[in-house]
Amino acid sequence: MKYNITLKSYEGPLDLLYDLISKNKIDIYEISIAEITDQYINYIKEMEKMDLELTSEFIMMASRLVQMKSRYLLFKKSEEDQVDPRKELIETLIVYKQFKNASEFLKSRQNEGDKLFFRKKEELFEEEKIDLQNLNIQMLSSIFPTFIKKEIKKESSFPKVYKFQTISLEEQIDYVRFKVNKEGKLSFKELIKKETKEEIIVTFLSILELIKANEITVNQDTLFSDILIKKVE
Amino acid sequence: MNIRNIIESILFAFADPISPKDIKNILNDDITISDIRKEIEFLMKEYKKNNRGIQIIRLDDKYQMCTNKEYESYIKKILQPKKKKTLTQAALETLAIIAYKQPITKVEIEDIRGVKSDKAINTLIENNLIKEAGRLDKIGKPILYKTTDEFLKVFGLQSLKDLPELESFKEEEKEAY
Amino acid sequence: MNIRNIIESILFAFADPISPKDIKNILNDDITISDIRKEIEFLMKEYKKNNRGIQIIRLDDKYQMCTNKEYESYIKKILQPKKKKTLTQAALETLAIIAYKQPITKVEIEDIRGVKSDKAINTLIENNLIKEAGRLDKIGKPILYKTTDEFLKVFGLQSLKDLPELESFKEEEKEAY
Repeated sequence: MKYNITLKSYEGPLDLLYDLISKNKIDIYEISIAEITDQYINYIKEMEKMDLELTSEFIMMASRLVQMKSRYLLFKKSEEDQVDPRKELIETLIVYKQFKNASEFLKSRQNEGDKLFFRKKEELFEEEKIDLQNLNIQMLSSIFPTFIKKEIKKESSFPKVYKFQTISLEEQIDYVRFKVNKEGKLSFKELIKKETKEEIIVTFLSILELIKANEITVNQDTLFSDILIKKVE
Repeated sequence: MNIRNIIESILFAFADPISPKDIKNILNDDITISDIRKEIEFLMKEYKKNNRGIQIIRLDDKYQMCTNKEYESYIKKILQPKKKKTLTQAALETLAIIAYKQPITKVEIEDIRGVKSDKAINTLIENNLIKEAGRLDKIGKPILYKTTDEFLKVFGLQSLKDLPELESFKEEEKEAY
Repeated sequence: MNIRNIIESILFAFADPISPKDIKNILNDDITISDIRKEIEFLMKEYKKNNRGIQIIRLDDKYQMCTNKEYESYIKKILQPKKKKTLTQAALETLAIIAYKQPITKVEIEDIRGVKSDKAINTLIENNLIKEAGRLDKIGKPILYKTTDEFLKVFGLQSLKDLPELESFKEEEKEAY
């Protein structure tokens, strides 16, 4: 009998045998041991050539088949106390086939649950006055269970489009204070990075706040000229 | 106050499958477990009857609140689509064996499949589809495996009884699905 | 199919406050925003009238589904609050995720952690370890979070580049399924 199977990988010897039988449209109970053994052995030779993974299970099955084939030659159906040498294999295959079909059933339903959406559990805890003293970076990097690490390694799943927040006055005051403390004195222009109207206004307001707080003094030579900012010592 | 409404709020807040027994512990009341079950079944039916946006599903002896699956297409638009899980043939075969023969050991699974199944078992555990169900009292104390609530949820089953008879898979009906 | 029921399932699944405008975008229907508002108000009243376990509350022009306040004592029993003097595991986990994945939204954090993380995020904001970093341009305009300078200070880092590499793990995912 000619057979022609594309060289695909099988889950194991039973998977391969089962496939050979169904490709040949043979009733499992009527397996021709000689034929199926030849086909099986031819197949695993092909696997070897193609460098497909040939596990010990495939090889063991091959020797089991060869043994069965020789025992079958001596087997006489007429003698009642003789057990058909194929019996054990046939039974194994029938059980395997049942579960293989059952797995097809599961496969057909494996996205069934995706149609339902569940809420996430609420998390309730109360934190009293928190002491931030004992924190260290190892606590952060070691906290991940493996699954979280996997998540983090993956790229974020949707493209990020940012709408930048407006610069807050508080942030800008901090920034101006930081610059003045560092430089001692500097000009207004040096504080402006993006030159948006918003940035200029917020920066100007920050300066007013800092003057009020007596942290800086300012000087302007002429109208519309750059403002010089100095730290109050 | 009404027990049914309290149960509804517990189902909503708990967000995981919860058993009538656990609900009884919370209520701390004279109500029996079977009455709690009745109240939940009443709610289930009521939601279903009116085709509400919310439904209660049963997972073995537990219950969980979720969206009505009819509205999946809308919900998908707001929530990130679930990661599609596609189990390999090896994992599906192993899962089918465990589903029907649980509790079962690795060796028994391997006898049926004819191949080593460690990797498939690990995959199933990682995906919370199976879990350990104790150990067999024989040499080596092999681990027994059984399916989880998550298994029922993923495959849209109320209980293991919803699985088709194993016998039915004897027929040559691969095309049936 | 009925718009009111679809809205109910959206409110349930979204779990955070959502505006009628966002709901309209999901429905993609001829329905007006004011009709959506009416449907929600109808649901609100119905829940309230029957003193159901679930209620819908209004926050500004947004709506959110939550448990009925009356049953809070029961809910507290299932979701036992933990008292802690240092950052809880929950807050640390959340902080770690933000540190490594910033900027990131609450929903993304929750997807990774598998639980609602509002409380943890609030704690981190209160302690000035994280702050808002703009908003994402999608439904609900979710806030993006990033770590603060204070975060660097508390953990003794000069910059985010000093965060330790996450311990490498085997990339077995391809075979996993």
